[in-house]
Amino acid sequence: MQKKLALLMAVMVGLLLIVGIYSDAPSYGAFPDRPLLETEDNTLHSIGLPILEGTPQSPPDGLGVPNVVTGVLWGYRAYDTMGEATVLFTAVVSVSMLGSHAGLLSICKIVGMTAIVKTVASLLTPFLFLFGGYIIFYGHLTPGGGFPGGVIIAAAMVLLLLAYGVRFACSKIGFIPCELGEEIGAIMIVVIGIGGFFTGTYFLQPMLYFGGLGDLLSNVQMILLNIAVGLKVAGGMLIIVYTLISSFGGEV
Amino acid sequence: MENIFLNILLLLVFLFYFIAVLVEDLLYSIIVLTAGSTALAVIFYILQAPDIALTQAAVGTAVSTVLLVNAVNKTRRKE
Amino acid sequence: MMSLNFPVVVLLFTLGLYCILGKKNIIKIIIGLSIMTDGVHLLLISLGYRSEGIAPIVPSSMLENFSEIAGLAVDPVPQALVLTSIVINVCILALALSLAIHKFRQQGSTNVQDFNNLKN
Amino acid sequence: MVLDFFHSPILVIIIPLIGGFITPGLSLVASKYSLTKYRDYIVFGFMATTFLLILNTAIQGWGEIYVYPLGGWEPPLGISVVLDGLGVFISLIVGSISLLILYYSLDFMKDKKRLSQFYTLMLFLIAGMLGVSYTGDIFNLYVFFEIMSIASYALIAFYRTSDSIEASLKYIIIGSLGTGFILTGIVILYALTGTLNIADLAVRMSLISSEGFPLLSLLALGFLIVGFGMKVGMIPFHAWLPDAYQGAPIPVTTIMAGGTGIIGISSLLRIVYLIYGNGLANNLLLGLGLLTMIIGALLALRQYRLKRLLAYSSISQMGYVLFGLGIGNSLGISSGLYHMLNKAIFKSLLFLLAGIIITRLKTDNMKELGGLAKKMPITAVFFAVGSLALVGIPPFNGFVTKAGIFYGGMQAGYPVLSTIAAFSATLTVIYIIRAYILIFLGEPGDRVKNYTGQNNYKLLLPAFALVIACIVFGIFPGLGFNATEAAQEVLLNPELYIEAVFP
Repeated sequence: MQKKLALLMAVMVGLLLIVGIYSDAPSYGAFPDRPLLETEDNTLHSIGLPILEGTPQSPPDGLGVPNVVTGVLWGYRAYDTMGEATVLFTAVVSVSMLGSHAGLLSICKIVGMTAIVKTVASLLTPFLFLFGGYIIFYGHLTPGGGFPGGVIIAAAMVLLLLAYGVRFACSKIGFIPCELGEEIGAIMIVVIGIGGFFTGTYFLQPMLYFGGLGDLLSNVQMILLNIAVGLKVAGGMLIIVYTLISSFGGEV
Repeated sequence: MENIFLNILLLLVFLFYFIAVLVEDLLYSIIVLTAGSTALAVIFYILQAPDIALTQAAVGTAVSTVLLVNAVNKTRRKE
Repeated sequence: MMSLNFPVVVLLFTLGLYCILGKKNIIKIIIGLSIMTDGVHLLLISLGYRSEGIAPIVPSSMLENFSEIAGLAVDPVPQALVLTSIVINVCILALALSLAIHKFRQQGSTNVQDFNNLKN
Repeated sequence: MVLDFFHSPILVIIIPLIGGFITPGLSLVASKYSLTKYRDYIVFGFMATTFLLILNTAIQGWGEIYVYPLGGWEPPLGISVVLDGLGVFISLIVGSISLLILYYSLDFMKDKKRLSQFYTLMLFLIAGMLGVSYTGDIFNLYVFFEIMSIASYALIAFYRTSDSIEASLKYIIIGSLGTGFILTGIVILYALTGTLNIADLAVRMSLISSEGFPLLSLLALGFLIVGFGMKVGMIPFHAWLPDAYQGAPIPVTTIMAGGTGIIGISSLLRIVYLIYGNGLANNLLLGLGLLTMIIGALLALRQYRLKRLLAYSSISQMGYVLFGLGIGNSLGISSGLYHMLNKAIFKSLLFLLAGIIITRLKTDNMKELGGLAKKMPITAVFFAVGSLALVGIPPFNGFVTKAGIFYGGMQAGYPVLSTIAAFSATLTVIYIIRAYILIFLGEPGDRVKNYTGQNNYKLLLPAFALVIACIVFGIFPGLGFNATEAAQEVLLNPELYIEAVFP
């Protein structure tokens, strides 16, 4: 009964959505145009268009970075990204509140996998670390940035954890370095933001720009912000994974 | 050509997610979900969003899967 | 050939919604939440797509005349939004799962219909 | 002392965030040298600074609309913090309630474990609420809403008992569904207009809707109303709210009753009135408000747990706010906004007193209580003030706004609905008098007979401040109406907001 009702409701919402999308939304692949906004004296487009034009220009007109998505993340919508980092911080604090990690690690069983898996994991992990670092440092030039880089580093540790068990992973990078990385990352973002008060006019104003579109050190602020969020995400994700695996009397 | 590939991937994502909802064994459900997540990452790449593809691949295949499998390990496997 | 983006988006959204409303297993419900938001993410990315577009990154061959990118690339804003949203969803997933494990250890059940201690 | 106004809107949000970021590290150091008491004082200091900054912002920016573009990006491109009358009004309510609650929890929570996480999450909750009330960007609103929600999901589970975990689990499922709906609404709005700034959305939506609203925009409105409705506990989606209020620690319950619900309604209000204009969703809000107030009151009638009763009463009062805002004329809107303030005051008062009763007697089942008036006279008097304000007896603050909502409804031509609303006020009288008799009068139960204890004046001080507020806002209703004037003006004339953002 409940299932049928749920199905009915879901299908009704879906039908409304599909009818709405096909009648009013811009058609697939027609990015800058918004059909409903086009009248004789109006040529309003998506705000993506001026952002695309602006981002590669050097400050103060733009950000001087080739990767426009990173430009949006750390330039136009940096405040959102700070909020996102706070969401992660909140989640980490919540998860570690629910499962107390400290004493429980010792009772975890050491369960590893076979030798093949262990070898492959230990060979793969350094490369994954390197890849994560590359993605963080080159986040403003090539696809990537602090967030994917941080998750990849965390994933490398997770690989190690799956192969060798949680105690081995914790002996390599434990809780304290993770917490430190998280705190330092979070505070770094806010400090760089407040730096905008002094070098520019507003919070999170771009500063530390050394010219040359496409150079690694052209926009140092963005590298710093990427490093900060990379540290934060790697630390935060690892704390979440460690806590969830090691508390509640677990084994992996 | 690319369009056909995209459409096949889209249907595949739906199929995987549909199976993930339908299957009673949660562990199978999570594995199928991961497969769908990976296909979604490829779709993001085809739709010219490499940043999202990277993130979706890292999050969808590594972190969420580990968290979900861990949760199933500590609760009940059957629905 | 017709592109199936929007139908699949709606199908994913419906599937996720059905899973949240109709299923009784708490982990299935959490999976449903992630399916629903995946549908929304796909919708956002599809909205920003431009036919024959390139990724919103100035390629090294275009560094001199970068202003051309505006005529070629797909919309960068939805990509930034999706990135933010993915993080938020992982956070919710982790928190919800840890609550579910906790509840299982206290009550030995993953069925939401058994979670009714809080009545008067 | 008046600080430089220029940066203070952003500092209001940054300072609790910084506080939250450093609290875990701070408490690590503090617990090493067993100085945890000072950690609590530092957290309270962060909150006090935030409150002073809110006051500073409110005093200097009163009646104006101030735009602070973050990172120096002009409004449609970047995110901007926009301080309008509504934001200032809401932030004043939230700020003062949070200050009182943090003061209360300094003493209330002092023996508990995991306090470092409690204070961290509390600061994030406050930062999220302030961020939502100040933002001028719709996606940023979503992000800060999520900060607030995740912090509250975790805080509800703070005691880690079976009840509180269950409450938190229910809330996280319904709340995430709600925020998913909000996200969908925002995405659809972006699909239609290609922008995220609220003022820009208003401009573009008025262009789109020149020949009637298209289906998709109405769908977005539906998603947003359902999403925010799930978060504030409107009646069809209220299932989580009593459980959450019952399972949470008292400071968290209070901050949710006095803060997060208000934030949910004000965000909905901002979206409906600024983007869609006055008139489109009014009947819907009116209907939902009426339903919420009556069913909430009816459900409150059959409760025996004090926290649960107050939770249902909270739902019912939310219904009055929605009803007043749905009326759509200036009296209705300003009474509705003013009722938000009043609800925050008397609901916080009642919850704080419930907290005192529960910690002393270790129960909130009203059948086991009774005759408490002799043992705890001050609490009894304060509770009486809170109940009278809740019912709306003239010298206290609930009367003016309920009357305002009633007359506003009459003016706008809804006599039948207003009469029904007035009838539901009598239900309020019944359930609160029943609760008062069960707790404070009548035969004392075993627990009460054996109870010997001293008043803790540190816990009663915030309640006393709220009692004073009840009386002051009751005797001088003009104060509240002055405070809501700027907010009401912005809601009824979106042009003011748009002109301020795009000069």
